[in-house]
Amino acid sequence: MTLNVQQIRSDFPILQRETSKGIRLVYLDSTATSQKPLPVIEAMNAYYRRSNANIHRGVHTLAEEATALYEEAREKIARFINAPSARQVIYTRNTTESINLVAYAWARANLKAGDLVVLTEMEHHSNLVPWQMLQAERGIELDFIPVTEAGLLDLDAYQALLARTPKLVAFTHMSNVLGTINPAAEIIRLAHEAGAVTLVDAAQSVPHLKVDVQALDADFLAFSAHKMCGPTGIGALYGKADLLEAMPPFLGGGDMIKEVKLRSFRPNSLPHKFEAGTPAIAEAVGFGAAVDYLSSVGMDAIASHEHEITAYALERLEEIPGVKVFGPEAQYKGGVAAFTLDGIHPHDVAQILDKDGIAVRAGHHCAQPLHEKFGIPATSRASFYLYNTKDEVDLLVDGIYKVKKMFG
Amino acid sequence: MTLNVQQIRSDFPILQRETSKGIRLVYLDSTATSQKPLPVIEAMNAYYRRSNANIHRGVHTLAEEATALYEEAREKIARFINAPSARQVIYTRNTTESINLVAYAWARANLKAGDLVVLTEMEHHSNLVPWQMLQAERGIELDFIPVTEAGLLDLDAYQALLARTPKLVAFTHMSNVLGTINPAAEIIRLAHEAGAVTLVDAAQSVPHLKVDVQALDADFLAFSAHKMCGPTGIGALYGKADLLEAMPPFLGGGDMIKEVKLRSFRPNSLPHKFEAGTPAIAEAVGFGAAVDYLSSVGMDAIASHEHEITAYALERLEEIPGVKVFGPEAQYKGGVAAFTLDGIHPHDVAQILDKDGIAVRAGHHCAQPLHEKFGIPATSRASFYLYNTKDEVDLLVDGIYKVKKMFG
Amino acid sequence: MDDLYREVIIEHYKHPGYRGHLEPHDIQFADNNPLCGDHIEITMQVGADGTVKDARFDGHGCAISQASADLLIESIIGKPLEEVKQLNKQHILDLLGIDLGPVRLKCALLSLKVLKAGVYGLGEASDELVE
Amino acid sequence: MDDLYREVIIEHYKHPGYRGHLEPHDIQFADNNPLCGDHIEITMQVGADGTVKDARFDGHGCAISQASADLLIESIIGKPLEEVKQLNKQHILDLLGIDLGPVRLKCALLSLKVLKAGVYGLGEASDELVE
Ligand SMILES: Cc1ncc(COP(=O)(O)O)c(C=O)c1O
Ligand SMILES: Cc1ncc(COP(=O)(O)O)c(C=O)c1O
Repeated sequence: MTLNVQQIRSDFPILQRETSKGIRLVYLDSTATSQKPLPVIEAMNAYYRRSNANIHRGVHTLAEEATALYEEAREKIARFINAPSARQVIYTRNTTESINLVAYAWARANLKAGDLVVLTEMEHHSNLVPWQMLQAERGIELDFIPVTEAGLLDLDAYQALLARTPKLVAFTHMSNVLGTINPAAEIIRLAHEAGAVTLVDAAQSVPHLKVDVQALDADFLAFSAHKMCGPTGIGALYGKADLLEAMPPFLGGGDMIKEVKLRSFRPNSLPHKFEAGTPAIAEAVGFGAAVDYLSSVGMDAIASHEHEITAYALERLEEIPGVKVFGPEAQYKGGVAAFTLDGIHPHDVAQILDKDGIAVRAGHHCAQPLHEKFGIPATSRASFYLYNTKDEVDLLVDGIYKVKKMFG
Repeated sequence: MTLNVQQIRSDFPILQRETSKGIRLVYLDSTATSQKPLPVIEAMNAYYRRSNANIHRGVHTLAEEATALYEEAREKIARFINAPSARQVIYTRNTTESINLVAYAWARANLKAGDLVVLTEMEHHSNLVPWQMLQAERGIELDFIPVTEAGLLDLDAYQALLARTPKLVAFTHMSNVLGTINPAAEIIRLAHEAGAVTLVDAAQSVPHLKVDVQALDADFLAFSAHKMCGPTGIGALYGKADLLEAMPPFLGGGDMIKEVKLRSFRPNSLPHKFEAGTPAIAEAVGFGAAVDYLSSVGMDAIASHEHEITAYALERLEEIPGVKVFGPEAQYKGGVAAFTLDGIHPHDVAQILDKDGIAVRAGHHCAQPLHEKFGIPATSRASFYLYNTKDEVDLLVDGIYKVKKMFG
Repeated sequence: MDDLYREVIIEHYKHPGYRGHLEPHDIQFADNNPLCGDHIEITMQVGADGTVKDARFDGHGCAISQASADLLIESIIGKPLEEVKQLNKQHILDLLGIDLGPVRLKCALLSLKVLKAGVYGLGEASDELVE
Repeated sequence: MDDLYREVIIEHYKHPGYRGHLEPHDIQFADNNPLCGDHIEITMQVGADGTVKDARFDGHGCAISQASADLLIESIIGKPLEEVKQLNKQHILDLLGIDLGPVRLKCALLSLKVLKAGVYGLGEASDELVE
C-alpha cells in the first residue's frame, strides 16, 4: 500500500511553485494547514460558476442544486468518520468553533460550579481557552492529565483524575507538537465508566488517520477542513444524537429555527439547529471534495506513508548534533517533528530554511503550556502529509546543517 | 452615471448558464445571496494555488504572503465602510454571527434583567432570535418599533420607546422583504440621545448603498460578504474601538490570545481578540476582491442603477391584476419587490417561474413576524443587483402572466 | 411547460375530490410545513375490517401540497390501515408523476406525514415518517 | 544566502557590543514578544544635557531581535532623548538593511518598543509606538 507520491504531488498546484527565483517550495507545515488538491479547488470554482445560491428555502434550480451539494457534502463527511447519520455532523468554521459550540451550548446547560473538566497538558489553545473562560464564568474546575517526559499521557494519573468523577473529559486525539497519538478509545471507555462525557479534538487525527466515531464511542468530536485538504472557513462537530438533541441552540438566526414570532422561536431539528445564518456553502462543497480525495487515496495508505516519512525524519534529525526532537518514538506518533537546535532560536531556523524554500513553523504552535512544561519558549516544527517525500526530509536536514554553519 | 450592465454581466460566469436546455438564467434572488464576479473567484483560486498557509505566526514565505493578503483585505473592507481603523473590523462567518457576537460578548457583559432592547417589526430572524435567547436567559425586555401599513418604521412610536431608556437599539438598515431603507443616521442619533448603544444590521445596505460607519455614528454594524459579490463563509462586524476593547472575548482558542497558561490566558488585542482559530483566510481574500470590484464599479452608480430597475419593476408588477407588492414606494426602497398573487401560493409562483429560468425566492424570507403582521404566510420576492436589467423585469412579468394563465 | 405542473396537479388543486372534514371520524391529525405555512388536516373513518372507510383532507398551501393530499386520500380509501402505514415517499412521487427538489418535496410529503402520524397515533409528524 | 541574515546581523547577535545592564540607570524598561517569547530589557543613563550618556540591552531571543537591540543601542548613544522619541520602524529597517515580513518585523521592533516605552515612561509597550 505505497502511495504514488509523484502522482499525488501533481494534484497540488501550489507544490509546483517557487518561493523565490529558482527555489522550489518544500512544504513541511501541513499541521498548521494542508495544501489543497485540484479537485477541491475546482469543486468550489464550479460551485461559484454554476450553482451558487442560498440554500434550504429556495425553490429555484440554483437553490435546489446548492442545497443538494451542501447536504451531499455532509453525507460524505458523515461517512468519512462513520457517523450513524449526517444530521449528527454540524458545520462550524473550524475545530475551535466546534469546541466552543460544546462549551457554550452543552457545557453551559450541563455544568455548574465545582464540576470537574479534565483536559491534558498537551492541548492546543483551542481546547484550553474555552474551558478557562467557563471556569472564570461558572467556577467549574479544570485539571490536566500530565504529559510524561517521553511525550505520552500519564494514564495512571488519568485514573486518579477519574476517581474525582469529572463531568467532561476533553482531549486531543493527536498532539500538534509532540505528534503523540493518544489512545482515544481507551480514554473514552474509562471516561464513560466514570460517567463523564467526552470531547475529542480531532483536528490532527481526522486528516491523518482513519477515525471511526462509533468505534471510538466519542460523544463529541471536532475537526477542521483546512487541515485535511479542504478549504478554510469550515469545520465540523460530530455529536451523539441524544446529546445534540438535548442541547439548546448556540447562535440564533436564520435557518436554525422552525418558527419565529416577535418574542419567541422554536428551534429547528438537527443539524440545522446549530447552523445559524447563511452557512459556508462553497466551503462545504470543497470539504466534501476533500474527503472524496482523501478516500480515493485511502486513509490507511496515507497513514502508513506518513509513518514511513516520520520515522525517516526522526532518524535523520537525531543524527544532527544539537538537535533535540520532542515527543515519543515514531511508533506512537503522527507526522510531526518539533525540535530545537542548540543556541539558535526557532525563528531564525525557520527563516533561514525559508530561504531555501523549506516551510517549517516556529513558535509555540498554540500549545504554550506544553512548551512551558518542557522549559522552552518555542520549537521549530516540520510536519508531513501525503504529498511529502523523503527527499524533502533530506533537504530539511541539509538546511539545518546550513543554519548551524551560519551561526557556527 | 449609468452602468455598463452588459460589461458587468460578462464578469459573472454564472449569468451565462442555462437552468435547463435552452433556458438562460434570470437571477432575481440577490437579496438571498449575490452572484460572484470572476475577480473574486480568481482571487480565491490564486490564493489556494499560490499562497495558501496558516497565518499570523508563520515565518515562511507562504505564511507571510497569506498573512499579508488576509490583513490587506481587512484594510480594504475598513476603507469600504470608512472605518477609522482596520482593527475595528472583525471577521465573522456572516451577519448572523456578527450579531450573535454582540449578543454574547457585549450584551451578556452589559445587560441585566429588565434592561430594554429595542428592535423593529421588520427584522430578519438573525436580529430577533439572538435577543430572544438573551431574553430567555437573562430576563432582558424586548420591544419593537412598529412597521406602518406603508412599510416604514413608525418613528413616533420609536420616540416613545426611547423614553423607556433602552440599553440597545438594534435595527435593520434595509429590510430584505419590504426593501425599506431606514433612516439609520436619525435612528442612531436619537438612540444616542437616549443613552442607548446601537447595532445596525447592514446585511442589505452595505452591498447596495454607500455605507459610512462614521457618518452614521454606528456603534456596531454587521454584514456578510456573500451578499456583496464575495464568498460564502465570511462576514464582518464593525465596532467602535472603545466598545470592542472593553468587551470580553467570545470564542476562545488559537490566535485570540496573547499568552496561555494551563489555567488562564490573556486575550490578544483587536481585531484578533475576536478571531479564534484558523480563520476563513481564502474567504477574506475573496471578500477584499469583492469590495475592490464594487468600488471599481462605484457604489453610487450601483445604487442608482438598482433604483431605476426597482422603480420600473414596481410599475410593471403593479399593472398585473392580482399582484400586490409589499413595502414603500420606490423612493424609500432598495432593489427588492416582494409580492403576492391572488389565489396562487408563492411556492407555485416561484416554481413555475423557475421553469423559464427565472430565479425568485418564495417563503417568509426569514422575516416571519413581518409576514404575520401583514397577514400572509409567504411572499414571492424578486430582487435586483448591479447585473440585472429591465429586460429581466419584463421576463419576470411575462412569467407571472403565464402563472396566472396556468391557474386561471 | 414541462411536466412539473402536470394538468392533473392543477386539476386536483383547483377541483379536489376529497377536500373536507369527516364528522364523526376515527382518526384526525393536522400539521403544517413551517417553511411555507402550508397546512393539512386529515380526518378518517375506519371500517370494522380495518380498512379506510372514508377520508378527507382540509387545509391550505401550494398546489403541490394540496394536490398531493387529494391524490393521497384518493389512493387510500378502501385500503387496509396496515398498508397505509407502509406508504412512503415513493408513493407520493408515483401519484404526482414528477421529480421534485428537496424544498418542494417537503410540500409534497406534508399530507403523508400528517396521515402517518394520525394512523400511528403519534404526537408529532416527523420527517422520518416519510423517508 | 541572500541578505536576510547579513553577516552584520549574525555578528551583532553573536558578539553584541551593548549587551548588559547599567547600574545605576535613569531609565529602565523590559517587555517580551508573546509570539515567540523574545525578551528585551533596556537600561539607560541620561546626561545633564538631555542626551543618552550610555545604554545597554539584555534579554534573549532570535538573532533578529537581539541584533536589532544591539544596533539600536549603538545608534542612540550620544543622541538627544527628544530625537530618540521620534525613532520609528524605518530606523530599525535602515539599521538592519533588510526587508522583513510582518511576523519577523515584530521581532525586529521589540527593542524599539521597549526603548520608547521607557523613554516616554509608559506602563506598557504597545505596537502603536513603532508604527
Ligand atoms: C436584513 C438581513 N439581516 C440578516 C441577514 C442574515 O445574513 P446571513 O445569513 O448572511 O447571516 C440577512 C440575509 O438573509 C438579511 O437580509
Ligand atoms: C490539536 C489541534 N487542535 C485544535 C486546532 C485548532 O484548529 P483550527 O485553528 O482549525 O480551529 C489545531 C490546529 O492548529 C490543532 O492542531
